[in-house]
Amino acid sequence: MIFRKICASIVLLVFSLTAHAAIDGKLLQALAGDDPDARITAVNTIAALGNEEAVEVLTALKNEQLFARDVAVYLVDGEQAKDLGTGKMQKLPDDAEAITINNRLRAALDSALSGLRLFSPDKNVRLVAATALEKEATPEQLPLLNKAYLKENDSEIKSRLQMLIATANLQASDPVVRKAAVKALLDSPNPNLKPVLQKMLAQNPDGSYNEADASIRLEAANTLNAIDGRLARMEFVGNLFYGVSLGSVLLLAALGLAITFGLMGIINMAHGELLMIGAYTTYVCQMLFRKFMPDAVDAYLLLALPAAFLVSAAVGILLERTVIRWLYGRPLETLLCTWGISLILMQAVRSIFGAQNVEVANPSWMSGGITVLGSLVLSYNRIIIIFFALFVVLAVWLILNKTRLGLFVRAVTQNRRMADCVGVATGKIDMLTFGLGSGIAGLGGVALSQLGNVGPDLGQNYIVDSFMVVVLGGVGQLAGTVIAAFGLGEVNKFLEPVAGAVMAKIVILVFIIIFIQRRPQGLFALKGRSVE
Amino acid sequence: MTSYMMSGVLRPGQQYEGATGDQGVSYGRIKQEGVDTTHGAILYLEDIVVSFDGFKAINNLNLDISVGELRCIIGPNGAGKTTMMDVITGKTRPTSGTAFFGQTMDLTRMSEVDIAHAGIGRKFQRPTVFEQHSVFENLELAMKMDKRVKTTLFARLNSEQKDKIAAILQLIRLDGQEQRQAGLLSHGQKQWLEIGMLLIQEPQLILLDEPVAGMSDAETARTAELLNELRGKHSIMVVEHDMGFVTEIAQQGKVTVLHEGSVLADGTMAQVQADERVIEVYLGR
Amino acid sequence: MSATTTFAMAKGLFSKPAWTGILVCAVIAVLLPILNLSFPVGHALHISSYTIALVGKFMCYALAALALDLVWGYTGILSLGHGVFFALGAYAHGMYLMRAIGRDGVYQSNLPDFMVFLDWKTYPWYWAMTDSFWYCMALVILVPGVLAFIFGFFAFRSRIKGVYFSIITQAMTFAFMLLFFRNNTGFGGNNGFTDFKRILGFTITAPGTKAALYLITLLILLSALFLCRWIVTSKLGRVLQAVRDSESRLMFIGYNPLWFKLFVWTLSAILCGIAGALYVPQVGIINPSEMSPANSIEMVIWAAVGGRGTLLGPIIGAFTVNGLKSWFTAAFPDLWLYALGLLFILVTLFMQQGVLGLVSKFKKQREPA
Amino acid sequence: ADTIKVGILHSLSGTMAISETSLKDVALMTIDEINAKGGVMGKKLEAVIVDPASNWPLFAEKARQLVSQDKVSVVFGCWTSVSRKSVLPVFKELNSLLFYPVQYEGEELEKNVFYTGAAPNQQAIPATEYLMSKEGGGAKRFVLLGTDYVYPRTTNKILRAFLHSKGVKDTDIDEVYTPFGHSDYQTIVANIKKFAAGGKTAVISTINGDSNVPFYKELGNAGLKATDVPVVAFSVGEEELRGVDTKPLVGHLAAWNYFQSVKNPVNTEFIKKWKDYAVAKKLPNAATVVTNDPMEATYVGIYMWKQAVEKAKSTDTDKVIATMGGQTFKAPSGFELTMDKTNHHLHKPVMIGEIKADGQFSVVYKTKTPIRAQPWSPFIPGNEGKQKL
Amino acid sequence: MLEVKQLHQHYGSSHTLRGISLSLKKGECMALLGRNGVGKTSLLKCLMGVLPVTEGTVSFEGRDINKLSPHDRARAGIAYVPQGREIFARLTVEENLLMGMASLPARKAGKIKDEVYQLFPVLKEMLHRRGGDLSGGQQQQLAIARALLAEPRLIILDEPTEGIQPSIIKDIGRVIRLLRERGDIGILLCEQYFDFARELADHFVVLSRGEVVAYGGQELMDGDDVKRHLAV
Ligand SMILES: Nc1ncnc2c1ncn2[C@@H]1O[C@H](COP(=O)(O)OP(=O)(O)OP(=O)(O)O)[C@@H](O)[C@H]1O
Ligand SMILES: Nc1ncnc2c1ncn2[C@@H]1O[C@H](COP(=O)(O)OP(=O)(O)OP(=O)(O)O)[C@@H](O)[C@H]1O
Ligand SMILES: [Mg+2]
Ligand SMILES: [Mg+2]
Repeated sequence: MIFRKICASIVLLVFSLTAHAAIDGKLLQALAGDDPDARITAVNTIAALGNEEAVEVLTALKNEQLFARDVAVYLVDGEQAKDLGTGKMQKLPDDAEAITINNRLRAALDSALSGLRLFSPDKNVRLVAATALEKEATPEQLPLLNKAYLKENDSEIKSRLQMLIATANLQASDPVVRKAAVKALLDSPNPNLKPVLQKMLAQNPDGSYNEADASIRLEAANTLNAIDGRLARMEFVGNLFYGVSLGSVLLLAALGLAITFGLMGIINMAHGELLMIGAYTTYVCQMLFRKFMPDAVDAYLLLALPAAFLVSAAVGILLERTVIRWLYGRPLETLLCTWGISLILMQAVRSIFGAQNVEVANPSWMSGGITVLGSLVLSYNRIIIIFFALFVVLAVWLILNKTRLGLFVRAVTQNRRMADCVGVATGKIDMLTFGLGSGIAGLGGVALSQLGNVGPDLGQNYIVDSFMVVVLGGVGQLAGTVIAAFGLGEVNKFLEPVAGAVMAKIVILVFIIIFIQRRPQGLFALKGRSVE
Repeated sequence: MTSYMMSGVLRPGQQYEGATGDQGVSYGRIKQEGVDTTHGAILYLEDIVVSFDGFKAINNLNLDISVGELRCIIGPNGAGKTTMMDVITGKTRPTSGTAFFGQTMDLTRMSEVDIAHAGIGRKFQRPTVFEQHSVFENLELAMKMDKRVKTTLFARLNSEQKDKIAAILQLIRLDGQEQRQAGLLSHGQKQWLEIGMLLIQEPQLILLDEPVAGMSDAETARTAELLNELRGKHSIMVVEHDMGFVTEIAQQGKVTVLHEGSVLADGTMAQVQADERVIEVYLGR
Repeated sequence: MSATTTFAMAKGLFSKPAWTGILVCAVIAVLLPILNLSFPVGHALHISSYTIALVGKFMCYALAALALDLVWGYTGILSLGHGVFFALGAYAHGMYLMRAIGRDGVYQSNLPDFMVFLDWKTYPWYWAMTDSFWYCMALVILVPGVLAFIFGFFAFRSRIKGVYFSIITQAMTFAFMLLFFRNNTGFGGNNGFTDFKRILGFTITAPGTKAALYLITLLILLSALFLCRWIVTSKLGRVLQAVRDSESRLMFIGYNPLWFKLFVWTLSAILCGIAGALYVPQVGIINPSEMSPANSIEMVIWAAVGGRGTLLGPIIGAFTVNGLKSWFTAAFPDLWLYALGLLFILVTLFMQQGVLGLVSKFKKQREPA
Repeated sequence: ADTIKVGILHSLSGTMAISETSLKDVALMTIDEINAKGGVMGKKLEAVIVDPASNWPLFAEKARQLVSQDKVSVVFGCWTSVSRKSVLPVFKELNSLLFYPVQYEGEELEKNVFYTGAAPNQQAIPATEYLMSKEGGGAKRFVLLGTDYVYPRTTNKILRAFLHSKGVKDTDIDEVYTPFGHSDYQTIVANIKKFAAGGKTAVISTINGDSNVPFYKELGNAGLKATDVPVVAFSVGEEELRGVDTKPLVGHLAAWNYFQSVKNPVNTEFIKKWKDYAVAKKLPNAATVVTNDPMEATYVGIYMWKQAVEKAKSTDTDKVIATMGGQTFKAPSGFELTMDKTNHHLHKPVMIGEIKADGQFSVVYKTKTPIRAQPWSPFIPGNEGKQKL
Repeated sequence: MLEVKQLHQHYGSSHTLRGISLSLKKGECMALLGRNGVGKTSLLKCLMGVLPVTEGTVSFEGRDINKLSPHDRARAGIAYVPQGREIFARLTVEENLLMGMASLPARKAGKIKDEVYQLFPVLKEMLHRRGGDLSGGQQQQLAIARALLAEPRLIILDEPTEGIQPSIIKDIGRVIRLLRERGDIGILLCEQYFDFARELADHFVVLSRGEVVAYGGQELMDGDDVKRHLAV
């Protein structure tokens, strides 16, 4: 989205510039050539032109829209191609070859374009450009940065530019400038500064310091401390967030199971496959949008949510009516039976969609993230999923505790025969409950499709975790499930940096085992006679 | 391999969790003779409080039962009678207070198993038998004997034991039905079976929670007869709401009325029946 | 005990048709390797080594299923982690087999290849003495046994029951799997142990060795069956079933369920470990995926398909499920999961007592006629 | 018999089906193609397919079944190292042939196996060299990120030794492992970011299978672009990218010996054949099938075996092994590949590709000639004596 | 209103009920007597539809209800107090009471009538306690209350006085009498507590080994015939 904005504003930029000069053909050929160094030089030379054409050509190169044939270079835009030498529009010759770029060139292009964009009339473009430059503000860019700083009137961008200038000034030869730079950076959130500052503080083998001026060293140490402190805080907040995020994923994966297993007592080994069905439904919705409404493709999730709920619920209801209804009161048989179902569902997906993963793309409004505390990126998809999980929990809680249906569901799961005798159509309730649990699993599948792969094995990866969460929370305890999910998420995320991912997982499992020793009925154990 | 296991699992006379230190309820031995009843009482409950999330089901309860006594306990629904039995058998831990079996055994610190070993047997309010086992096996399991893993593994019934089971079967009128699965018995039959299991276990102190609930009047009379026979041989505590039955078995003995977790009144049946408070909260007019 | 009483006792273990069945199966099972060894390839009576290997492997599975049935079928403890005992037994034996490779490995070192590769100069302490076959055999019993004892002691003491127990066993096997996956744990990472050369000096691929391993497996399987049967028909067996149905009632008549549960649980783990130990040399590989939760669930499924709480059932189940799996994966490689899945569903719906239940149902129907 | 049986031993179910299914299909396509051209020595090939279901002991059982029951002359199969290790004893015992088409960690050389995938020096080391080059971004610090199993461990061990030899210090190397099926890469991506603050950093990923998607998604959302921290992967090819939204991944790299995007007539034909085959056999998602390195390696392997059989005039294992060495084949990668005379590995070109938005790779580097495999890496102590193999 | 004809029931191969016939009119109370294990509970379960009958018919208000499931019978106006209470252990007392109205349409099922609390004051005190935590007698009261809330036209009570303190037994007796006097409800009372039954019942039926061995009006209840069949 941001990208599109930039493009739009570049068009604006083009109109605002007055000078118009064609780019030297030699430069263009160098761009198309084989010599990487020459290409970089060409990029920088073109950028130095600072005109509309330069932006156009460099952007096109970055988007791989440039083609070359002999000495001619074409800019392809849709059906048409513009011969950059002559400026004529024409059809792209068949034997023209795309000019490819690699990371090095891409980086050069980025930095060149950012430099150019610092002068864009659009505030956002300038902001993005300033942020992009943060990574490598070098003394060479100083003139450019100073120029931009003087022209800038937006305070946020201005302060950012100031930081950039200070960063570039760290390597200045004048100690006064350096000192000012170090001081200015006291509030910088940029972790990339650390090595530079560390280098200033480092002692050479001969006892001399890289930074000769002791007072600057003092300031540098100060700044370094400030940055370290900020980083530590950021790491803590980061872990907290990661934990909540992991917890929400666990919760979504487990919530359906909390109903089918927790309430109904079905050891539902096919739960994972219901998640998978939800994820595949998302995929199908995306494909439908791509095919029929390519412009609105970002909205596919809005269709996917109800669709996944319905499809999974329908599959669940089908299973319940045909198979599971015969197994109430025989929980262990449900294990065997649903295991069989899970095998069949997995293979069915393999037959229909292939054994490979399918691609589910985040809608653009879910890609990227917000940056907080300087450089901690909280990605949108995770934030949205956290809120989604909370929303689903709330909905389930309301249904189970505030409606007559919920009361019936709980009654039937506790004493099926008596519920029947007081006039509850148990068959219908069973069907609806299992459908609800399956549908919720489908919703979980939609969320999972936004984070991980969508493939026939998707469910298998979550089934063990889901059972752990439900059991840890206490079977049949919705609140327990929620707390267990978030608890496990947090514990995991605070352990992982210390112990590594593998040991963290092992420790978590051991923790679960020990925890159950302490609380044999899970986190939210029911006490008293009613349990027997 | 098996013998290795066995010696690993069970050392004879092994102390185990919950057993109190020196008075030593040694595991696996039925220490019936070990109950120290020198002061004439077999069970003391002192200041027992049981509270469930703030609700005091038992509130400063004091009670003792002497050796060989048959004590009837009555009281309104929810007075805490069953909870008191839970405390005595170790199922529920009191919030405070002490419960002694004999002079030395602190019931509040013993496990259910130890308490059973020490010689307290119980019939539950709702009949609980091993539903998947036959009537015969139910009795076999309950029969007084060494109940450790190893001995159980090699246990074979001798003819004396078989006779004992047969006798009990006759007593509870389930002879001829000994091969039936206990779960298939009717409610009243299960009550009888449970009583049979209790008898064959030969405990010193018998706790009966509503033994005649769901029994026909004739059966009730028989049960009363049975209890009168047992009088003196065991110490017995009976909880019942059937006044006719209570009158029959209490005879001139003491009847205790519980109300809201503590003793409301005690005395002979005639005395309590005449007590205004008892009529008010329990008997009704 | 005199011979006759022993015999009488043995006779009492099973019903007459069951005895006949067991004997017939045992005789056939003994004949297989004999036919394999004594008739040349191509002869009508020749049984292929492949079949022998397959049946050998299935017998190990059957032993594991039998062990599981002892705790699940009779005591009502559903373990979703028996794979870990199986694998530990297998690893214990595997350690010996790795040592027995000697310097014939890829790096021609005294150490197993994976240790050379990790730059380990000596064996870590827990590999001490593993060059002794008998020490490893002791480990086969001790490691699963002790683990089960400790785990069971705490779990049963805390009165963990039902799914809570099942799930922590699953957590246990999962944790072990991850642990064994780590290269640094010292058990060959995810590759585990493989490429064994010899056992007690005999070449492991020699037909004679294979036949011997096969027969030993058969013998152990039968003995385990008799042992388990003897246990469940004893009074202890009835106590176990009482544990399953009403544990608290049992305590009030003076049995401590802790020790009873712990006894079968540990015994079951040991049997499962032995199954694993027999499995390694016959299959030729042991790696941590044996500890994956799915594998343990499969064991439960063998028992369920055959009919739980019957001892013979799980054995039949292990053979049926694995036999079908072997056949299906070759005959319909694309569709076999449908067939297997359907089988599980049908078994639950129409054969509540598993395959064995079906047999007795037929018998009952024929009887009155 | 008038047919020659060949076994195909790839998982069609379980966790590895995601990668191996298409290898089975390519093998069948190749066999069809050979049969259409008259078979081998005038006999038609008959494929025997089994499904070892991603279960390693089952691999051994199925291998034994193929060789001893079905009497196949050769087996094409396996993907993971452990599956190969599991079947090895069987092939040795029964003296039969296995063609293994996947890049692997080396440290193995068996008479009965021909390795048509890459050894570490044909993939990992050139890729790392590229990352250190000016063109590759001049990386100074490295995150070695892998799934916790033998291939990543070995590769990283080799790479660490290699990096040491290039003067990279241990403080500039971060080795991180995740469990199988790991799907939460938040912490790891955050750590990479932190590590990258210390200087130009590249990630060398040996993450296996399914875990790649969550990793790449996290990477994209955390805003780590290829221009900042390039990731080079050794297990991610066109097939894996089918399941990922590649737009945020543009510029990340993979090293292989073949890419679908390589332009040459052999490859054009290979791709066309495969696409036609997929449509004709109604494979799921036939419209979007792609080729990748292990598929090419399978294709090459089957043809080389055919040539060797024809040269030996027999399918006898020992005779075929004898004639295999020195076989050449014009492969879709555009090079003429040679089976080494001694070490059972192919000489292969090394290519490095950057991910494009359409899920294909643009080749940014390739070797001029095929490189000889070093199954015994010289970077592992103890292998010094084996370099001639 | 309730007609049972030639009802047979089997548990597997054991024949529990052997051709039972009885009929109950509106506004009447019938006592079902018999020793332990003669099949009283089984009969009531057959009437409620919990147990399948092997032969015979059950009709309610002229309608053959043999094929109806228990919940349909409940909706037709039959309420059941089972032996063993069958409380929803993990629902609160309040929810248990609400469940009593499950057979009623939602709009009528919102509020618990105060009469119930007058009859069983403990229930009001324990409204938010879980049903399973109650004492045995309290549970029994809850079970009766639950059945009354369904506004039934036929109420089936299986040993309702079991485990209940004498004063409340009297209260229950009063309620039953009240219901009977209202005249629009049929009551089928299975009781071991003979005196209690005798006071309330208009008719009685004595079962023995699954067969009706004696029946008649209240005046005959003290007869020897009955005594003989109830004696051991
Ligand atoms: N776990 C629990 N949580 C809350 N309240 C409880 C719990 N267990 C018992 N109670 C309450 O404690 C009180 C005493 O119960 P108890 O079962 O001991 O009564 P009782 O005297 O046996 O009554 P009854 O004659 O009806 O059997 C009751 O009010 C009951 O509701
Ligand atoms: N599920 C069952 N399977 C087989 N037989 C059963 C089953 N339930 C009860 N029976 C048998 O049916 C007979 C009648 O049982 P029922 O419960 O109806 O007796 P009851 O008259 O209600 O006795 P009680 O007064 O003791 O409650 C008894 O002999 C009992 O053993
Ligand atoms: Mg009570
Ligand atoms: Mg009854």
